[in-house]
Amino acid sequence: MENRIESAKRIAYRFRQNPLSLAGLAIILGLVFIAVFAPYIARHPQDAGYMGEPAVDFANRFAEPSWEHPFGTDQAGRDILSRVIFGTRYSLVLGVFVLTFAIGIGVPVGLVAGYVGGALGTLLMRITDVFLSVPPLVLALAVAVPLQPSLRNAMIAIAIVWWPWYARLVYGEVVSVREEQFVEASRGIGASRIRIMFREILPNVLAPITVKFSLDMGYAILIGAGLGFLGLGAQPPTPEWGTMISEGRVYLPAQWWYSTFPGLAIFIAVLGFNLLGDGLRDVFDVEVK
Amino acid sequence: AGEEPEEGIDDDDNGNGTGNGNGNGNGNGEDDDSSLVYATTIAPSTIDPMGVSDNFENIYAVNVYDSLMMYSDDTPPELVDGLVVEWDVADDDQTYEFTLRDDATFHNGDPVTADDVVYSITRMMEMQMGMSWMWAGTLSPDGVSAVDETTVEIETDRTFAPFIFTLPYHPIVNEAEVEANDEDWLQDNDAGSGPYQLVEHVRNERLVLERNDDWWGEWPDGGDPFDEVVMEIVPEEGTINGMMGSQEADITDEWLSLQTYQEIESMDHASVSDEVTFSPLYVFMHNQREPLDDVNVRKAISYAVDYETIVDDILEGNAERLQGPLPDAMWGHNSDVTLYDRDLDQAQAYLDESPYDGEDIELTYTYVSGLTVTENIGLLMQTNLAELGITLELEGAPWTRITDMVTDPESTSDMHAIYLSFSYVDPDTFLYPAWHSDSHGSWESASWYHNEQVDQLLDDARTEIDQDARIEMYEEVQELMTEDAPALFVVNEAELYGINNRVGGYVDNGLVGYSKAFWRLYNQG
Amino acid sequence: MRTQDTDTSSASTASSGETVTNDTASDPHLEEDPVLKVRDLKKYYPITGGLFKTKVGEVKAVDGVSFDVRRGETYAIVGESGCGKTTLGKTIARLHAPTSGTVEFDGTDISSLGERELKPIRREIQVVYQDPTSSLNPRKRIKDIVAEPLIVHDIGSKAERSERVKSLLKRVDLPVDFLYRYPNELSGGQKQRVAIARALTLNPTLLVLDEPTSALDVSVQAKVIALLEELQRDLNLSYLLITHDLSLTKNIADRIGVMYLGKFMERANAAELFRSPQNPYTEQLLSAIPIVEQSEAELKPEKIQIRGETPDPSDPPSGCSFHPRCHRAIDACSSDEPSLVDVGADHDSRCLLHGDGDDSSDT
Amino acid sequence: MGFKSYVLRRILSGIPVFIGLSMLIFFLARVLPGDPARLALGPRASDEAVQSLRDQMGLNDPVVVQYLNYMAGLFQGDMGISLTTNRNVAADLVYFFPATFELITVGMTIAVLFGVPLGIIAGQNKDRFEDNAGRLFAFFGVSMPAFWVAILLQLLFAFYMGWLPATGRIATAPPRITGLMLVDSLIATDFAAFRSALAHLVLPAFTLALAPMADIARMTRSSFIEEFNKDYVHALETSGIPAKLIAYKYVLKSSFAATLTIIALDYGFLIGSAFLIEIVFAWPGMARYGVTAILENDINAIVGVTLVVGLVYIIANMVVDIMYGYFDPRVRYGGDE
Amino acid sequence: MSDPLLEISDLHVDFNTYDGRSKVINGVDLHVDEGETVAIVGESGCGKSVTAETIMSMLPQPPGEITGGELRYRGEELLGDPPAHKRVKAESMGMIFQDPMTSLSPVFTVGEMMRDVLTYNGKTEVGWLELGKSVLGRRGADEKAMRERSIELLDRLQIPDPEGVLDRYPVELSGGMRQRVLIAMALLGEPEFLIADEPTTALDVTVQDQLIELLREQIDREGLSMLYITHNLGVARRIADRIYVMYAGEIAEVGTRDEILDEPLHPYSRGLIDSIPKLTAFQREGIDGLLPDYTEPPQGCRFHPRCPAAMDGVCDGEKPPLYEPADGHQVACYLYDDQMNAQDALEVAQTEIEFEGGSLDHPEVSSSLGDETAAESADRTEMNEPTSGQTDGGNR
Ligand SMILES: Nc1ncnc2c1ncn2[C@@H]1O[C@H](COP(=O)(O)OP(=O)(O)OP(=O)(O)O)[C@@H](O)[C@H]1O
Ligand SMILES: Nc1ncnc2c1ncn2[C@@H]1O[C@H](COP(=O)(O)OP(=O)(O)OP(=O)(O)O)[C@@H](O)[C@H]1O
Ligand SMILES: [Mg+2]
Ligand SMILES: [Mg+2]
Repeated sequence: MENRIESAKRIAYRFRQNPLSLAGLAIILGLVFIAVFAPYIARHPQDAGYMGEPAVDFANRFAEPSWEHPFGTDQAGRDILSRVIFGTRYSLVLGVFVLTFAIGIGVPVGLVAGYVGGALGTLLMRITDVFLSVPPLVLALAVAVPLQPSLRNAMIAIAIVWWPWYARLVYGEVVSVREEQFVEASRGIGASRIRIMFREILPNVLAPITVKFSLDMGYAILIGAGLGFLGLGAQPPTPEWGTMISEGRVYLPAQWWYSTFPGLAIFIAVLGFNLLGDGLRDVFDVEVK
Repeated sequence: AGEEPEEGIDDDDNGNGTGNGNGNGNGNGEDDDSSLVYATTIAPSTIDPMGVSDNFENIYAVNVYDSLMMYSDDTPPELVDGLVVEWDVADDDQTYEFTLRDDATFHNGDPVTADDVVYSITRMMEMQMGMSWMWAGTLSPDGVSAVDETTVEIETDRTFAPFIFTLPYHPIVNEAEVEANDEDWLQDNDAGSGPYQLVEHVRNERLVLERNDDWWGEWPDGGDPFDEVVMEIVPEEGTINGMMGSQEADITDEWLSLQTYQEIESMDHASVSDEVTFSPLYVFMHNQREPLDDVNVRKAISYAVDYETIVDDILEGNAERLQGPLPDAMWGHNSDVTLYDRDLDQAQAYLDESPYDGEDIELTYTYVSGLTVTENIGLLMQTNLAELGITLELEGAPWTRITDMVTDPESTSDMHAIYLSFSYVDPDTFLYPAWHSDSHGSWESASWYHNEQVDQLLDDARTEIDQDARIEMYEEVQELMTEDAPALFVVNEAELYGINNRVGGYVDNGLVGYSKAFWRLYNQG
Repeated sequence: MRTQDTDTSSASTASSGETVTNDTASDPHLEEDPVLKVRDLKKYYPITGGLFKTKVGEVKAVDGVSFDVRRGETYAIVGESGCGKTTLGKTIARLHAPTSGTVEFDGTDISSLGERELKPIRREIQVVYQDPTSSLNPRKRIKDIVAEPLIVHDIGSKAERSERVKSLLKRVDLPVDFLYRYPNELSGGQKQRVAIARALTLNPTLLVLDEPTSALDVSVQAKVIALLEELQRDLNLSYLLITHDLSLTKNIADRIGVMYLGKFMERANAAELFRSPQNPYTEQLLSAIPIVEQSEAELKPEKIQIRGETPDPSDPPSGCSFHPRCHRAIDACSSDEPSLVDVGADHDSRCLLHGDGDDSSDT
Repeated sequence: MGFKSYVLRRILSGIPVFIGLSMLIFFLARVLPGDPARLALGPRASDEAVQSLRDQMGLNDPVVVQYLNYMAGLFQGDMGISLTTNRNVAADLVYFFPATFELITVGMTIAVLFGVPLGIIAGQNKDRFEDNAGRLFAFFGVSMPAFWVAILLQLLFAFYMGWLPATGRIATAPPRITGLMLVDSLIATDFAAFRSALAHLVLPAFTLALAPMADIARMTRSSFIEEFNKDYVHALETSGIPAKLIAYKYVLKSSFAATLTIIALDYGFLIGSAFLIEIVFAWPGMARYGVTAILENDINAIVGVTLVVGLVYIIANMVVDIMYGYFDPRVRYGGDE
Repeated sequence: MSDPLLEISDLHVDFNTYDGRSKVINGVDLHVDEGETVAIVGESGCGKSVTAETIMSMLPQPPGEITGGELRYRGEELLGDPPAHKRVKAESMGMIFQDPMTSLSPVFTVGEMMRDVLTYNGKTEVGWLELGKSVLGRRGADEKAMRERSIELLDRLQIPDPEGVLDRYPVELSGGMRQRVLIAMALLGEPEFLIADEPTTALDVTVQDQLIELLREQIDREGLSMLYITHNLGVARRIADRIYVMYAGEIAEVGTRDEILDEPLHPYSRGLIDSIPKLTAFQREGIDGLLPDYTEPPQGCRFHPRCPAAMDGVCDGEKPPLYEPADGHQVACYLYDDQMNAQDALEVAQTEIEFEGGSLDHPEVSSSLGDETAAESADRTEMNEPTSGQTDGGNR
């Protein structure tokens, strides 16, 4: 509809005001493209364990960056560039999974605590506070231990640590939206709590959630990589970036390329999400932590 | 030697690294030459001599504490006298009598007496920590008594042929001193009589040892022994590398990566010791689960692996093939058993003999996360087994999880890559815990191997005191086992240590603790 | 609006004289069979504080209010900010549960009904809020906003609903192509029309209008009021109009209740209230109205010197809560609490100057 | 509500959070696989030895009893024995905590000392070069994985340039008094040690500070700009107060209050990063102790470290909130939630 | 006549927004004489605040941009001379803002702010050392005198317990109190010219009444000149000597208070005044339509699309000049094209508007008082007529 186009134009305008966020969008689209078409982009997909085809070439270990291996090779002679390319998949999947889970839990909790309130709300927010009282990485470490290290478990651990942030964000938003008269108006019509929470309030807190989602994608990728780095995330030979840095660190400083390039990949991915998130923050004009 | 590091930013802080012993507060830091720095990534959990268990702790223990017997630096190592000048075993094969030397004194000046020995053994058996498991079922405090000042009698609870080989790991402490202080005292002080004494322990950073001039033993004659030994704990491998480069460190531990050793090797002033001794690497196969319960499948796999690449590329030559279950540095090794080599035709032939098709077989290979060599071997095996159509999945797991997994045949993985370590210099140390059915459920027996004949032979060898008879039994065991191929006998890895060329007298005989007998080292400039 | 004969008021003035009113059915001020019958309604908000957030007091936002709204009439509540007007409106619309007292709607006491039993009542009482921006969900289209009551009450098919929404938009003089707009694409006056349309969706009987025009520009305000008047006439709606604009009530209300700190200070027929305000507070309010045309000055009481501001409702003054600001205060005002006293036909006032209100029942 | 009451309430409110946290962590740790007793005794220990140790460690009691015992012990400074160091975790923490504390304190100080002025400069030059550069820096700062930055800095400044030590905390430690090398070396008037401690601190502390610095700069910038557009700025301007005074007295105080919340948040972030940084720089602190504990399933140590981290974070938040209340009286009065 | 204190001529202000350049202020002429209080009235968004912001040089630039015009204070042109503007503002001008909630720094006490105003008023620069001292809260030697002066002023503004108020934060004060504090702050600097932008809109009638009273008193006492912005015509009547009616960034009409309120000439002013519910009567028609879109303002008179008396081919041509039917009473409307006097013009306008719009049923302007009952009955008849077709939703 015309108005749709109008508001899309408005968003596009605000977005264009901020070239950095366009850069962010470009980076993320690039990452998604790379992740989806990794087998076609990577020159040595089997080096990243693609299709379960194992390929090691110990004779060609630690080749310096060259035309054939722009990022060099690792201790098993695998092409680091290909592995970094495939690593995109893990980081994106990790981010999306973690945040989907976190939003799936955190948003309803925040909605209920914020709108229904009462003893239940207080209890929920106290639980949330407890989770928030430990820095996320540290809590994720503690949660990851009993789960045993693997990429999947790292994702679960981070997700468990993450939902309270959404609960708190949504709670704060709900508490302010709750006072808006349209919520009361809806109640005055006889709408049920569920309807009010999900049909009236939720759409109004989507903007901050979206912004936080984008910013948190970067942060989740960072934490996932951190867990991988400490050996509690994806396990070798998974070409996960953090894990690769951790593996490569052993070979510093001689094989500097091993740790450097996966790190660069993390940096770019996180930067992309941060830039985009910041742009969205401007567009939606919300402040999220 | 002893030249200034090239990149010092100031006198007190020589470039990289968690400092070094040189500038230490002991007052003798000016003389670089007399100080030996052993740099390691591992920190001790305890330095109570009755609590020590790992290599680092044992290095500390053997250097600071004497024991009744010691090992020589030969390969294979031989038993030599420690605090003992004479020992004898009675006809019952269970009663040993030890005569102590009379010139040994503890670091505080007290003489070493038979009572101290009795106390030490009692303490060991009561604390139930560290190496005490060696004597479980063999020694009890009741059986130990002081006949006189210098004579100790030990009656073991059963006939246990390897007993005498275990004694080098039993440190003797000063009863009076230990009793006078609380439990924790031994963490910052020593109560030993050994060649070195503890002067400083900064937890997780360093142990500083000082030479004991009153030691009864002999110092090396090739040069000056080191007056001070600093055991520097440097958790970062890169730092150790740097310290070796700047000559802040003299000896490294064996846990560094190949690359680091390569770099050390390339240094003018340092080299890498790469003796192949007692680090056999096995890939256990689950003998009680399909399809690996079929000996043909196990053999097929044994023939499929590209051992050459493992030795040449993954380990860069720092290893030898393992022939049968026993490393050949151990006496009793049988060098006539089959040495599996890559032979795909053979492998296929064995597979054909089994009821399985390669494509049907899916296996999980579990290795200790962080151990790159085993990870790389897994990667290689993936490729190798794929040629038989077998799918191999890799799974890294932390060590604690692996020890948990193998307690139950259900949770034990199809394949486990595990290094066996030895404790005492006796074939029993490798064979009994790994292949005897009574040992099932431990990390050493992850193949759940069961062979009545082997069980019987291993039992007999334990109660036979006669060395030659024992050797015969062990050789048969090796034959039987190689035929059964319960595991891939992959390689015997060299233990690598970086070592500065100025350090003389260094011999790696692969023995826990004794491979770093600081009293045998000297500064050769 | 102004449907009853204005003459009755003057006729009954003489008969009721100085009798003290009772807030019961016998109170002549309170009619038989009104749409809405509010009796001694109270709404207290707890104040929490201290270390453990315990209740340390309460705000008596509405403190014993009684009045009736007749069918088709406009009853106005005026008073200063914070005096409890909104709370009163919301409590009546059962957006809040009352602390005590009753609210009878069409003969049913709705003051203690649960949410489920309330649902049918919700169709009858609708609220129009002060701020048109905040009262429309910014994430919904106009058609969905207006249709929401139908969906909630599960009325009609999709097509029927859409028809109804269109006719409602027409009813409030909005073009049909607004259906697909979002609230932020509308002007204030247009938004308020949408809010009114939504309130009308379920054919209510009573509209609570909480300052429906005070956020609008005057030129727009006039048109919205005209619309409300027209709707009232056409649909026989009853209005409870909450406002602080006395001039407005003079023009559109039938009867007026003047509220101060949760209580009525004066209740009267609109014309009567402006002709002869009895309560000093009403006098002050009237005197403070800024007038636009010179001609209005004639209709205002003498200029009165006003002091002070509304006191903290959680800690109201003793005696007559207005006494610290009252230009007629006497000594007794700080200790004795006045009650509503009948001062004329359909007119009562709460002031000690009217004589003692000893046996009043509305305390 | 007075300031004192606000402070008291804020402090008390930390207690249930801490108790909740202790429960969470404790029960989390109980589901760890592996028998701590066996881990303690090593793989070759006998079953009897393991059982007797289990009894001794109270591992055979119901979990609730274990928790209560643990909490009772906690108040007496007993946090159980670490499996890896064989010492009481409390003693270990006392030993390792100062190193981490020194690191994060210096890191946070750097972050604030650089972040706030950077933010102000950017905010005052909105949309000009300084601002754009600052924004870019902020994006880079928060996007770089700390452990990667650590490796890069190490490569550059330690391995290639050789300017700074790659790892460790100090060359020669002064006598331990506070456990803070900077302080201890000053107490011992050992300036060489002080320099060495400082040299060792530079890389890890800067690495740690980078992301919070960027974040603080960003927050300061935006709150500075936001505050500048507030009515009261105009009101003060028209009252004739000089612009500089408005900027650095009025606006700064208000915007700093907003920055404070981000500082509290970043403090948590920073503690988290310490777990990565201490590994790379071989910093002998609590975080590295914690990572070792985690890798070795050292339950008591894991619980202890997590609790201490939680406690530090709770206290940091508390301090920040109290400062917030001091800077912005609205918080005290509007008070809750 | 001597020079006016403040004079704006042909002011143009544009804003750059995403949907184009909006020409908000379009040739405003305005002056305030010494000792005079002038009100600007008009609906929300008509440009009142932008005008004030221009005078106080607080227009956000960008997006705002002054594209033309002059601003003279005591004859000194300020728009082209920012330093002079800054100086004049600091020395001679003061401002009272609309929202008392946000116009005081929330993090300093009232006393601290007042002290700074007294200490630094008129200074444009302050050294870092001095700044540091001020931040640390160092008290000067004249602290006591300042405090007394503040207390005296607060007292004059009828603030109870002025001593106590000095040590309190704005949050601890009620809205009316804050507004008084704001006035006190504006007066502290002893300005000679004051701008007040809707200072009482957020307040209750009684409080508003008190404040206007107080403000009047202070103005008279100090002999100040004031520009008072409001959309409440009743307030304008109480405070202003002269009133400017503003519509869509243009001055529609200007005259004395009584001229504007009792005899409005411009159709817009008349519509506006009629829309207000009054004690006498209340016209419910309002004005059709909305403020125009500033990016594409109507040609000619910006009001003509909504004007019931609009003349095709005239009103949509050139922007109407200011006609002056009566001395000092100026109106920008082509209805007053011929040089007639006010009374005649009014009558013409009356018929024109009735003719064109058909619904602008205004009681005789010149007749002093509408009979109440008559007005009421008029209401009633009015109401009985169908009101369909009236909509302010004409933005199509
Ligand atoms: N939810 C609430 N909790 C606590 N106190 C409240 C709540 N809502 C209102 N109050 C208090 O009750 C009193 C009356 O409030 P109410 O909103 O009814 O006043 P009002 O007359 O509508 O004022 P206004 O004209 O400003 O809208 C006020 O003192 C207010 O602070
Ligand atoms: N900073 C700005 N950026 C863009 N447009 C602006 C800005 N400030 C004002 N405007 C536009 O200028 C026009 C006039 O605004 P102004 O604030 O002067 O209105 P006003 O008459 O003061 O209204 P109100 O009575 O609501 O305060 C409005 O259309 C507004 O959108
Ligand atoms: Mg209200
Ligand atoms: Mg304005």
